[in-house]
Amino acid sequence: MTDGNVSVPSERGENLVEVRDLKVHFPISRGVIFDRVVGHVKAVDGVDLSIPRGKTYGLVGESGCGKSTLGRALLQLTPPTSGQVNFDGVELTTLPPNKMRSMRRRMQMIFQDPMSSLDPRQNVESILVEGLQAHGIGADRTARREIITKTLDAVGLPKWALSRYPHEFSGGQRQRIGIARALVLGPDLIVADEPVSALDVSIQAQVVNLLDELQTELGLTYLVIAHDLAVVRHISDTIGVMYLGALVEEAPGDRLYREPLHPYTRALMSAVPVPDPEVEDRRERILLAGDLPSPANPPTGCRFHTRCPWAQPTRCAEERPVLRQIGDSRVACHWAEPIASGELRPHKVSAQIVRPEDEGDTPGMVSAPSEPGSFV
Amino acid sequence: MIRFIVRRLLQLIPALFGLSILLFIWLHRLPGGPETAILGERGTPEMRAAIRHNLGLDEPILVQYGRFMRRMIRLDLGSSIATKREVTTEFLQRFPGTVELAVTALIIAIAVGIPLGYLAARRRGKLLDHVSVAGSLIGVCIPVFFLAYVLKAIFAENLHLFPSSGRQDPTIEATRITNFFVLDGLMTREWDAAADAIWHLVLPGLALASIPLAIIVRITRASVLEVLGEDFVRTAEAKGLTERVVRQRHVLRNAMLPVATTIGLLTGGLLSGAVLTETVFAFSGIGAFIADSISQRDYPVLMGFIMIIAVLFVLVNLIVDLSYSLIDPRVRVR
Amino acid sequence: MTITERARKKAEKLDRLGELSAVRDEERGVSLWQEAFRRLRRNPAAIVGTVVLGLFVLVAIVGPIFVPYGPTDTIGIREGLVKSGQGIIPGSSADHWLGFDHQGRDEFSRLIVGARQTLLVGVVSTLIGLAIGALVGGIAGAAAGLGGRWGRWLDTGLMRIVDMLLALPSLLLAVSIAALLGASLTTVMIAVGVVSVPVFARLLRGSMIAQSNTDYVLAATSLGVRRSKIALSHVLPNSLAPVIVQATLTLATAIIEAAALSFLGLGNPDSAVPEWGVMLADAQPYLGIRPALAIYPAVAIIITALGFTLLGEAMREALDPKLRK
Amino acid sequence: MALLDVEDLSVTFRQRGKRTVRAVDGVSFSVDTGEVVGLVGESGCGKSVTSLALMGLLPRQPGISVGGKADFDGTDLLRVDRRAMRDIRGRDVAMIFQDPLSSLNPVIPIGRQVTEVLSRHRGLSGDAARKEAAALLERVGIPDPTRRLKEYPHQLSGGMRQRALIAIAVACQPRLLIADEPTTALDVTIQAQILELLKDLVRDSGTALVMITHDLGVVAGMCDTVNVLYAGRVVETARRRPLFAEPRHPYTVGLLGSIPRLDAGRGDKLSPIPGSVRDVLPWADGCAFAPRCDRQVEACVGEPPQLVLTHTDRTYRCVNPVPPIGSPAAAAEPAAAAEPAAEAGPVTEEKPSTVPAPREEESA
Amino acid sequence: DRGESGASQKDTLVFGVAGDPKVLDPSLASDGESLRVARQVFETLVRPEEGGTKITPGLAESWTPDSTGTVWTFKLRSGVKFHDGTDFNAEAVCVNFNRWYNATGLMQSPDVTPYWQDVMGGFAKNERDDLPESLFKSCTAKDATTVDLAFTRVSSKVPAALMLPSFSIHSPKALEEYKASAIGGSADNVQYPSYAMEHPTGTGPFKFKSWDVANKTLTLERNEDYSGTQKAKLKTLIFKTISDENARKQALRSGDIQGYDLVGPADVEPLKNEGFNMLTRPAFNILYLAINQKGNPKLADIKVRQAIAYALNRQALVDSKLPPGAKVATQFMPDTVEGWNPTVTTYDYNVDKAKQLLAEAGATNLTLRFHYPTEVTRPYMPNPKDIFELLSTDLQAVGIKVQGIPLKWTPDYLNATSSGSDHDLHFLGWTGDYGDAYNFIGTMFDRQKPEWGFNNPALFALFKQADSTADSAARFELYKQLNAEVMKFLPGVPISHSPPAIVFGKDVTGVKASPLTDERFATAEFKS
Ligand SMILES: Nc1ncnc2c1ncn2[C@@H]1O[C@H](COP(=O)(O)OP(=O)(O)OP(=O)(O)O)[C@@H](O)[C@H]1O
Ligand SMILES: Nc1ncnc2c1ncn2[C@@H]1O[C@H](COP(=O)(O)OP(=O)(O)OP(=O)(O)O)[C@@H](O)[C@H]1O
Ligand SMILES: [Mg+2]
Ligand SMILES: [Mg+2]
Repeated sequence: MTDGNVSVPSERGENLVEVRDLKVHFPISRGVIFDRVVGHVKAVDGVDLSIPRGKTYGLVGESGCGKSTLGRALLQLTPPTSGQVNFDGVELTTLPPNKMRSMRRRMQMIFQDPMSSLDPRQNVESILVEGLQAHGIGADRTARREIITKTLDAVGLPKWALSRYPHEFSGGQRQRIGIARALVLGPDLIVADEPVSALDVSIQAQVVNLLDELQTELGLTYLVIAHDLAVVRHISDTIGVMYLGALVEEAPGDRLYREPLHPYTRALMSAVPVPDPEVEDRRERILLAGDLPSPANPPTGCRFHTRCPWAQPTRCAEERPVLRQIGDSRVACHWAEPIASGELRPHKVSAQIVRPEDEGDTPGMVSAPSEPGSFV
Repeated sequence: MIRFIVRRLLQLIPALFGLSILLFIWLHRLPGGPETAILGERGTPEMRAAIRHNLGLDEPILVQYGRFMRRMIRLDLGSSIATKREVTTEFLQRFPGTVELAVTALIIAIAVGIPLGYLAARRRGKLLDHVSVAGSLIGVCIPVFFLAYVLKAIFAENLHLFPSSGRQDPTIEATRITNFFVLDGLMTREWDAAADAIWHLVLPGLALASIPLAIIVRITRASVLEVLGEDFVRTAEAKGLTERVVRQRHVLRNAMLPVATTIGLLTGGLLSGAVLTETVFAFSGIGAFIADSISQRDYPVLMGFIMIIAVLFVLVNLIVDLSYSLIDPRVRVR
Repeated sequence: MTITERARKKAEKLDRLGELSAVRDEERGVSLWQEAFRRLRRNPAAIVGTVVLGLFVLVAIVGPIFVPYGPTDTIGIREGLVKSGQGIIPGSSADHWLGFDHQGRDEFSRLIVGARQTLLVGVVSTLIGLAIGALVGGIAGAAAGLGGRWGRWLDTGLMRIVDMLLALPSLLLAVSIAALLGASLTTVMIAVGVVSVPVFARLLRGSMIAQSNTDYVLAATSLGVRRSKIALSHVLPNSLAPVIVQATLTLATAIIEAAALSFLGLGNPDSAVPEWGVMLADAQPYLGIRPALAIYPAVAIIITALGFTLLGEAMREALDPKLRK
Repeated sequence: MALLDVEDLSVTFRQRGKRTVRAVDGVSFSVDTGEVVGLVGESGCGKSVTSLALMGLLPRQPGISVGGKADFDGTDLLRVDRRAMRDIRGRDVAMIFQDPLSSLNPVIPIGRQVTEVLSRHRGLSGDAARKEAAALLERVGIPDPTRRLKEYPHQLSGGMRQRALIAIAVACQPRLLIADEPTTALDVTIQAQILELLKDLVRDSGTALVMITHDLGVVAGMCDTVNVLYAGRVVETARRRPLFAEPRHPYTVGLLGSIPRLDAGRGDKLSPIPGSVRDVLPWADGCAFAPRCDRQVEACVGEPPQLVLTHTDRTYRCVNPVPPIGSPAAAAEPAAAAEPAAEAGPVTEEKPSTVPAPREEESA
Repeated sequence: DRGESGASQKDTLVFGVAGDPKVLDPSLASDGESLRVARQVFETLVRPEEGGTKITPGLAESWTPDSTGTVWTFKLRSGVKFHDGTDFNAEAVCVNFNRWYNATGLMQSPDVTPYWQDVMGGFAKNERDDLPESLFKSCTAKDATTVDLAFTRVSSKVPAALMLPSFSIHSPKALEEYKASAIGGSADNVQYPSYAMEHPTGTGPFKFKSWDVANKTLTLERNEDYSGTQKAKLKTLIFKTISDENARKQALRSGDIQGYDLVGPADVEPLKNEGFNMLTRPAFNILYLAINQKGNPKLADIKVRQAIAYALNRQALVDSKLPPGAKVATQFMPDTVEGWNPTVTTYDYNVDKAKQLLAEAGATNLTLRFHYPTEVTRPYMPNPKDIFELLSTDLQAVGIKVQGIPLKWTPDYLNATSSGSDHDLHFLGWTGDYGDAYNFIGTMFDRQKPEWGFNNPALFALFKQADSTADSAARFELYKQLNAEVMKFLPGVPISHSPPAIVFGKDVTGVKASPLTDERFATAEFKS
């Protein structure tokens, strides 16, 4: 265990969720006759985090750094390769499937794309009833109806929405349906994977406010995943910054903004545009070179050293830094203190070319055209 | 690439093994046997029993299969019960006809279908579009054997433009090398033989092409329409490229991928179509021969031919898959 | 413009705004199927196809009641009018609108009665193909999409078998099925149906695998819904659209394929119930003396197949998710 | 005289069985040489259609009609014939699109896609073209450019693809560059790189840039002049600083209030605009924003609001604008707003968030 | 325009046939197409008269039996040469007969030497238990032109059966050279020797030239050294396989071929009217409805069988479905064969009588399984399905329920009708091989057969007696008696004799249609 392990887990501790050394590796397999595993996409590669009850943990990072995979692994939707996930004192990774299924009532998920996460052939009522039925909540139709109506109210949808289908709603309303689906089971934890990034600016704000209100009213615990630092900053108590499958920094929101310790966090902060010309004009940008390396073939040592303007000839390329506690923050950088003090100055980094992993279609996926033609 | 080919070929072995077992059981479960076909009306039960015994058909099926397998491993497919010729000989004599016919049909379908589909897409909603879509719909719905009869009635019987039967005028003395008549004619410089063989291909080719043509027209049209709406076409337009360049370099090539898939899948159907087309045009090929072999329970021919066809089918699809990677660099064969 | 007029106009516009934001409480939601149906109703091809098929089904259902002569009544031979062996088959007359067939039966009556059988062949064989194909494809798709390692094995096994079916030329498959079962109507339906199994199986499987990777399946999993229920109530219904389209198109093909089997002599030989494919095949020897005997059923087949195809294509368009908002 | 003068541009989509959509409904703005002009607005407000109309890239279909005028250095881009437009496109006016992956032809190497512009407009071919292409890639910051020329789009990462797309656009040193949400598909760190690159290009070459985005943050860092669009019309135009400092149109105010800011604290409430962009009133019937507007008065409905030009070089389209900060009206504002709202009667009683069913899908 | 071939080509005839020949050695053949080729390339000792069935000289000028009727002396034509230049003589005849007689191994398989086994029964050394003693005993070459064939007993088959092309005389040299008797391969992998596939060598007016399987054509050319009465007029004769009946017709019309066999009855009149040279063969066949007395016990009742016979409107069937010239059959053989009896019991169409007989037999509620073939046309039944439909309509009219069972000709139909007992009714026919009544009625009724399911020892004995009567006049009388007996016993209902047609191009003459399909293309020529 690293020295980042600060909070002592207790039976009904203050932390609702404890994640220890979680890894999710997706095998890459190919072979001549039988597929052999030739490598792994290390989507999540050793993450520790704890989420206190009633608080919001925000997770940010570039696309492909493993945020969604972490969220899903936490909910056991993707089986973790190793590590532990402790939810309210119950170890989830070893829970038998049946128990896990009933456990799901207490932890729910909100998805990025409100359209694709709703079954287009279900009307809102059956979308909401499905979870209730799965867990046997509500004695009969009327009882369930009541629960549903209350939830609809909570997310600000009218009652007539019940008989409607997802495609009849606007994006914001759809996202409200998604939230209602999560809420209807009365969960303790909600994992929101990019809950607003598919929405228009004005709608985004409505949903952010809604999430905020619901937390206050229902005492929910959130894990909010987003690539938009500003959104995360707005709703999170603690923010974790991910890079290539691992946390590089974790700190309370204000502190992270005021005193980013990890070079990547700094770069990220400086890249987020602020809708204020005054701020924009004054800002000093730390531009990162190149793109995120492939998680199938991550750099050795510190994963960030290939793009880091503060990278040093020693340690960075060989030794993988662990999360260390510095003040309120936990940071995974060998040189965090000298960088913070200004002792180390950034230097120029040249971009390296990065290959996107497996975007091509394989011929096996070419689907048969469903053409008629009897040939006779 | 080579790995991919090797992998696909190796995968073929268990598949063929499975296919041979299924096929063997299936064929031998068909009621009756070759002896009835051989003897016709004149057969007596004793004579039938004698033939069955001679052919080893009275042995347990496992023993028979074992014998078949032992021969297979030596790549010997045995000989036809009906014609008493080696199965491979039969295949080499009849398959070229089917290939010539299928290739002709494909050439007609591609040469007419792709431009027509493309034009229909460009003129979407105009007369040409409607005509070609309606034509292709009818093309799919018309029974081939009926179409064949009509074609012959018009072009052979009345106009005497094309011959109505066979692969080549038998009065032409042609040398046979590969049994691909056109190819043979070209190889031996017997131009009249080659020309006559092509002449004989026109009507059956047209009949067999009707469905692939219809399908290709529609796939091309749909695919071109889709590509026309793609972002990169807009980019190409934004570069101010001439219309010809946009069309050839950007639209057509991208639209070809689904068309290539379709062409690969059409090969299986062409074989089916060939059964009827060959019968109606008295065209020597494997289609009608296999159909006859089924009714004659010519087990060695059926086993051999279908196994060879299965291998060829896989090979054709392998080639199609490889051709994707030529058309589309995103497709990595592995 | 007078002031009152302006005021009235303004009031109208205000009403409009009110209308815009009014709650239409009483209305029920429109499901995707209803949406597709609406789109379908506006498509001229669909209308033509439906009218053709409507007529066809109508004739199939009530036609046999109204035909002037029994479909197996060999009047022409009884009355000595038909001598097909000597090349004499009279054409249309006042009593027999389309003349006689080669067995001296009233061609018009047979054509009408034949519609029912043709419909039956088309529908039953498509249903056979659909049922088996959907079962195989559905199991494979569910196994591959949701079943984990075991599921992948099951899927691979099933699909290898389907691939083998696909490698055999369909007509030869049909011929050998007919050889196993003997020539009969059932044979034709089974043979034609089995031939379309691989298409349905692959289509449904592909579509189910695609659906299995969607977020709403993940959402259902995270709700704690059982996998079997997810497969049945989410994945399957959402994968059906292409299968339904294919089924409509297969109906057309099935009718043509049945005719081809008849042509090869494997069709339903029982002429007590006339069928267009069989009629077309039976007319072959008489093409020289009365081509109309082939043309009537051929045209009937073409029109019907066209009707199914038009409807199928229109449905494909209507159900296309790309066109959905 | 500005480089580009768009006047009263309108684009109408008429489709059988669907309601006629006026996607762009009288947009006017102008771009000076070397200026960066932003077009901001939410999804569906007509930003892309505007840019496509200017480029002459709207699909050639019956039912799509374009009106108005777009004067580019003396030629009206909307009236010029197709062949002449092909000469202008890529040479004088170039465009960058949102999704770099789908905007590059997947089956043609990057190099070819760059050289084909060079040969079309600059007559370069063969080695000369390849050299120039490599130089262009170098210029947009693609490492090892000669090797990249042979690669296909899918072999590059998202950022590199967008750079390649920019290289294609600037290949002929166009006088006007239209960038339609060039960074929306990219990560923030990459976005920062690309924006920096665009700024450099504009600065170095004096190219005018029309920057289309929905991100006010991007606008704040880049643009000289900003046009805020709503439902196909420009609702407010101003220089960058005044706009952010003193937004006048309620929509602009709402937008700014909706954006979570990195420099704000945890839990600061956002003040979103209620409803969604689908709740629009046709411009002909009044102010399209009225159904969502909290400053709605009776005058909003009936006549479409006129553009108001203030002496501070700002225009807005509102009958009841937000008063400038520190103005006397600002103090009296709550009352002023409340009073007409009461008169508006039924309009304000409806909660706009309850507006049902999409309108676009209804048949005419 | 390929419709009219140029003047130089007028000596080439392309003739359309329905199937590929199977083998070129007629000893091994039983299919019509192989035999058609053999008839042009080979000659037999005796042969049918042109256009008829009577025995006329072939390679033998005369033939006489000895007093026992078991040894026949053949006087051979002299100066005859085989295609390979060797001489035809008595020695060659004996080589041929001994080749057949001494066959071993696979040569004894019933599918390899079908006609030998049909006519002669067995071999020198029978390798199968079910083979009877051989009828043939020995061959002695007395001198170059005289040969004695000895038989083990008197038989109606001698010498008529020697007309069969299967008894064609081959060149001994070629037989030796191309290993004609070496049928190779293993049990399930029979392969014919090259003689049978590529080198048939006879004495006929045409020589074999080539067999192009890939083009489905077989080419013969004129034997310039032919020693017979008349050299072939055609230089080249090509048989082209076109299996589909319509396709053959269209090929003739479009000029691809100048004649074809197996003309559909419906096409006879139209083609004739178009000016094609339509030849009608005398009907030398019989189509009959077989009644299986084992199938349904009621069918063992003669009254039921008579009722069935009365129920059938055979005249209507012949009128409407068969080509012009077809006749209703009164017995199981055509009237052109000696032994035909004009006074047999006849059963004319009579519905009332049929109903009455059924009532008498207590079989008013009879359901019969009626098998009929599909996918076949035979000279005696051009359209079996149509025939079935008419027959079953007739039967239903008298109250017999019919359960139609369609079966594919091979293997299902032949299997079902000739071995099992699942069938009650079926129809089948026979085309005579040579002009002897025994070849018709004897093949059908001379022993117990599953096809009929009856056992009538008296009848069988009478057949035996007829077969072994050496005196032909006496034999013919016995045949007449047999016909009368059979029609009284009524094992089945003879239906019709149907004249098959063969058609030639408008300008082709010289061919005479033969009831035995023994058309001689040597006499064919294009009229200018
Ligand atoms: N099922 C899977 N099989 C193989 N690789 C996967 C799978 N799911 C995700 N990955 C890979 O894991 C890596 C992390 O993916 P993930 O979706 O967690 O990233 P993310 O941070 O959520 O990105 P985004 O912001 O784009 O949603 C990516 O490289 C992705 O390609
Ligand atoms: N081809 C078309 N047919 C019909 N309507 C169209 C078409 N293209 C665009 N529209 C309509 O025009 C309006 C404006 O679209 P546009 O693409 O310009 O929006 P945008 O501002 O670029 O939004 P986004 O931020 O989503 O890109 C939309 O309401 C859209 O529905
Ligand atoms: Mg994600
Ligand atoms: Mg846009």
